Amino acid sequence: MTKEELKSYLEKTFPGMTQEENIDFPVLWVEKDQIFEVAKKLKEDEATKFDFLFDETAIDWQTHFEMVYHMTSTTYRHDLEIKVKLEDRDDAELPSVEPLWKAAEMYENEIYDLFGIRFSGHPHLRRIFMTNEWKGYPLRKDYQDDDVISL
Amino acid sequence: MQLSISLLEITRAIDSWLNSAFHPHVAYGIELVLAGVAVILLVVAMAILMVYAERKLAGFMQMRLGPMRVGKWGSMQAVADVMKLLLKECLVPTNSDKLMFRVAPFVVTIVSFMTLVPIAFAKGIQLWDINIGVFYITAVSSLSVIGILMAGWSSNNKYSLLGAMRSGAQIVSYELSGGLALIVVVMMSGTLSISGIVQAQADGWWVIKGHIPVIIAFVTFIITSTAELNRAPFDLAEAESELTAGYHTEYSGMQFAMFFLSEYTNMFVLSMVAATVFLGGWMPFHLAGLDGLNHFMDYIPGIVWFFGKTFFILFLIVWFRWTFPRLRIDQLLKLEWKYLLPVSIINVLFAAFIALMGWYL
Amino acid sequence: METKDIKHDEFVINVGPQHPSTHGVLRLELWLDGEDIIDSKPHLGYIHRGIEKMSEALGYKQFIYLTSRMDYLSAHISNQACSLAIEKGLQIEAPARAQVIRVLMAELTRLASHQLWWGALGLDLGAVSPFFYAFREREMILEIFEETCGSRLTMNYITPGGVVNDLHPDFVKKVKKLIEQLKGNLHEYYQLLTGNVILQARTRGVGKLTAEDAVSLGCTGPVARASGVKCDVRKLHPYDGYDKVEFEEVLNDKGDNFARYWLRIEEMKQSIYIIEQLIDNIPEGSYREKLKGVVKLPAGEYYQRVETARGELGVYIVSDGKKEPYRVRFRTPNFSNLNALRPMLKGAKIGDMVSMMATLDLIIPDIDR
Amino acid sequence: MSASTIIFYIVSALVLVFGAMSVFTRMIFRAAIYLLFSLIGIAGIYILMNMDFIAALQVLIYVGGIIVLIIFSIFLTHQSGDKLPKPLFKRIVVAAGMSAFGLILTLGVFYRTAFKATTEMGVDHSARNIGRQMLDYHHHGYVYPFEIVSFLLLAALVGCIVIAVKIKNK
Repeated sequence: MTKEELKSYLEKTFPGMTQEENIDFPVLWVEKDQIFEVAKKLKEDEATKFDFLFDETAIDWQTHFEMVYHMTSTTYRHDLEIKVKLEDRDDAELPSVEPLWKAAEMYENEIYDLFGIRFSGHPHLRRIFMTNEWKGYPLRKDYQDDDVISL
Repeated sequence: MQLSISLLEITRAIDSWLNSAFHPHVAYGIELVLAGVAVILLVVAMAILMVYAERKLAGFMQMRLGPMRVGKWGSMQAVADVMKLLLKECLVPTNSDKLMFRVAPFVVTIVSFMTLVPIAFAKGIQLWDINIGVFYITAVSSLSVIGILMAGWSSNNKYSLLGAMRSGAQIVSYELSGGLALIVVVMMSGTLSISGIVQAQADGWWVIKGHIPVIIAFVTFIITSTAELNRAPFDLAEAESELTAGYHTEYSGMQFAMFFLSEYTNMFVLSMVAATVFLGGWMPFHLAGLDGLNHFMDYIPGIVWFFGKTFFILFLIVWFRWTFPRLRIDQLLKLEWKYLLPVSIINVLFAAFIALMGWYL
Repeated sequence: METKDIKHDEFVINVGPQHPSTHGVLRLELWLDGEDIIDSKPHLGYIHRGIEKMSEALGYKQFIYLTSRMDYLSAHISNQACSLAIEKGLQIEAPARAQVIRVLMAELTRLASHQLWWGALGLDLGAVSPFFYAFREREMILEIFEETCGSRLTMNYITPGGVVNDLHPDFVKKVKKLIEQLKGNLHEYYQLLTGNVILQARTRGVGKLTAEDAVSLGCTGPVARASGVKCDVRKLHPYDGYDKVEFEEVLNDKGDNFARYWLRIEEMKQSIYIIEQLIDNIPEGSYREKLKGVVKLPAGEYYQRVETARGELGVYIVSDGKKEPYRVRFRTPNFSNLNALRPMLKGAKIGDMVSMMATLDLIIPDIDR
Repeated sequence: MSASTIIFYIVSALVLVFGAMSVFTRMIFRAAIYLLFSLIGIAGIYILMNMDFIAALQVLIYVGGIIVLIIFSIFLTHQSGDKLPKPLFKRIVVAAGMSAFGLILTLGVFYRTAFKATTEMGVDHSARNIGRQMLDYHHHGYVYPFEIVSFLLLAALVGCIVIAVKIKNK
């Protein structure tokens, strides 16, 4: 599907969800509780078949988090970006998409490690880069490391 | 006691002088010590030479020069390495079984030196012409696995233990085919003694005279001895990319050097056995019926023949090491139990038939 | 997996962080039953430098240089990805000459990287000699890099707007000589390793990865292509004029170690083919678009995908209009290719672990970033 | 005293000392290693008796085979590094009593047997003769027991494989 077709299809399938477009991808804004259902639909729907989650990350906007999912389809070769807004910065939690895409296991571990966003339903959520005792989440904008000597 | 040290004239002279100067028992003891020292010196010299040769050969096979800095053409490199190893501290891991850890390198080294005893280096130069020479070597070399198991277990390191287990399984399995390969020649020569086997090749080496079965046995023996030596492509016990260094991961300094030395000694012994049993030992290259050639060949001394053949087989083993990738443990055992052993058993039957019919060249 | 009871006959060993076969500081925890691997768990972060965080403090022209340290064997391509993302934000395009130079450099990088991989694979499988044969041509490539870029490993040559400086006068001559030599030597590779019975026995049918798994695990690059997944970014989303050159996307459907091995050898041939097409046709002109001293990207987000030697590298830049990027994210190929290791390892032998890691061609700094 | 007698006493002492150590040590791996040295000593005694073939067999089968098997089975128990618990006093007493009884019995038999000194050559122990007798089915031949023993070993091997395969499939 081309970008335009995909946009109108998404509008039909998920009415009420905000759509945007950036320079690369069409963007679909999803509520955090719905993310698993939407992702499942997008992956299993014959018309979209987003079977390849090539990136998953988060952005710390200081007031809230933004989850970004980049996915593509190996059959149709169309790309999609899904965004989720997480209002509660201190206790951010959203459903894991690991059951759909195994790749998400590591991505979500990384996000958990560096942003402190928890994923419910993730089988082995752990800190992969930092040690288990590490205080704070380094990629948050307000992260302070006392040991760092500023040059 | 038939522990008769029958070296050539020089040794006879030493013998008579010692016997005239000392009490026979003391002279006997001195002779034993001298023989031991001579063997150890020979092996150490050969090991140093071989280490240098192997590194140069490896360099040649890999389009580089090899050692070049120490001495002319790097010739003192191996000596420098020995010095370094001698000066290094022997570390013993804290939670290891310290007694076993320290004893293991000695077990391995002593066993490998013991296997040198019945080797005939040239006509009459043999420490102990035991009447079961080949069998003796097979039996004693099976002991080296104990030292490896001791080393692997006592290091209290999981890599060492895995390496030791691998090595144990490997050596115990490959002994079978190696033994069967030797049996082929033993059957044809009708004797187990090393000197007897060499004498039986006076009119032609077994690998030529015994044609197909002996050639099969020779190839099997080279494969199995490479495997028993834990050398590539069968170096699973010390596979550096899998087990860091296998059973001698925790060893350092002289203790490590002893493992290293025993590996080289075993390499020499097995090459010498192969040279003796299949390639006629110190016997010159003779072909039945060609007197002119045979006469010419006799001018080259036996010791040159013997070491020439030994180094040829050593070169083969070095060549394998720098060419082949490593096998996996199940493939290694499969090779032995599913291919080499059946082939060897059939080959032994075949050879027995040929020996009975006397179909030699 | 997190808290795992060790059954009595299980044997836990720790591979790494310092281990010859991990090619870096990766730590694998292995649960063994004799020689068979029951389960594994990777522990990362031993070389985590926080490149993403550091990039947030640096300007757009500066943070590129950090990316050379991610996949140090594809340094050019990582730089290229960032440059392209920034160019996308500035809505400019590199001059034609710069584009061709970039493609040439990227393909030379790919060749050098695959050569190192080939040599290291030999080492992992116990064959020492291939390493030296691989380094013979890799050395030539590195010398070419050194002449033009001034450095051998972290070149920092590709920059937003083009390349840092023009090609060395000897570049064309040397590349031609290299190509000539490589073509002959690929046959030597066959004689030395590919055709070897032991190598075939060690790799064929080992470490199978189905196409479905490869897609689900997020594998890209040669790993996914060896399972039959079309994923070459150079074909799917051409950049820097890859649509103007002819080459084939090599695919294999076996998905085992040998497929990955074979695929990389074939990719080397394709890279040679690409270089051959371009080396005589480097357009004249400027090699760099002049940019302002401090680059500011309009607020928004920019995603650029490129094909490194190991797979798809995605650079995701979020800008808030300031002179530093607000958030930079690198989707590195090795991070997701590492996912494939665990399902492959289940039930395999320790010896296979080494060959699997070798054919996955993991670069640990790229995983940790 | 001739040299061979001195050597004999040294080797016998080693055999006995290592035998005792293998019984008294509380580390199971060391016990196996001490047993190994004890068995090598016995091979040495065979050599002193000019029984080269038997000595080599002793080394090949007992030391290279049986001890390796014992060590392997110790490895598989996963307790090779632990010290065994101290035995109960009652057990020590009983074991000591049994050992003493055995020793007395052996010594009794030993001293009551009249060993005849002879200058006659003993049995021909060359490998050739051993082989010949092993395959001889006339007088004093051993082909019958040899075959029975090989059959027994084959049965044992098959049994081992059956047991091992069953455990693997469980």
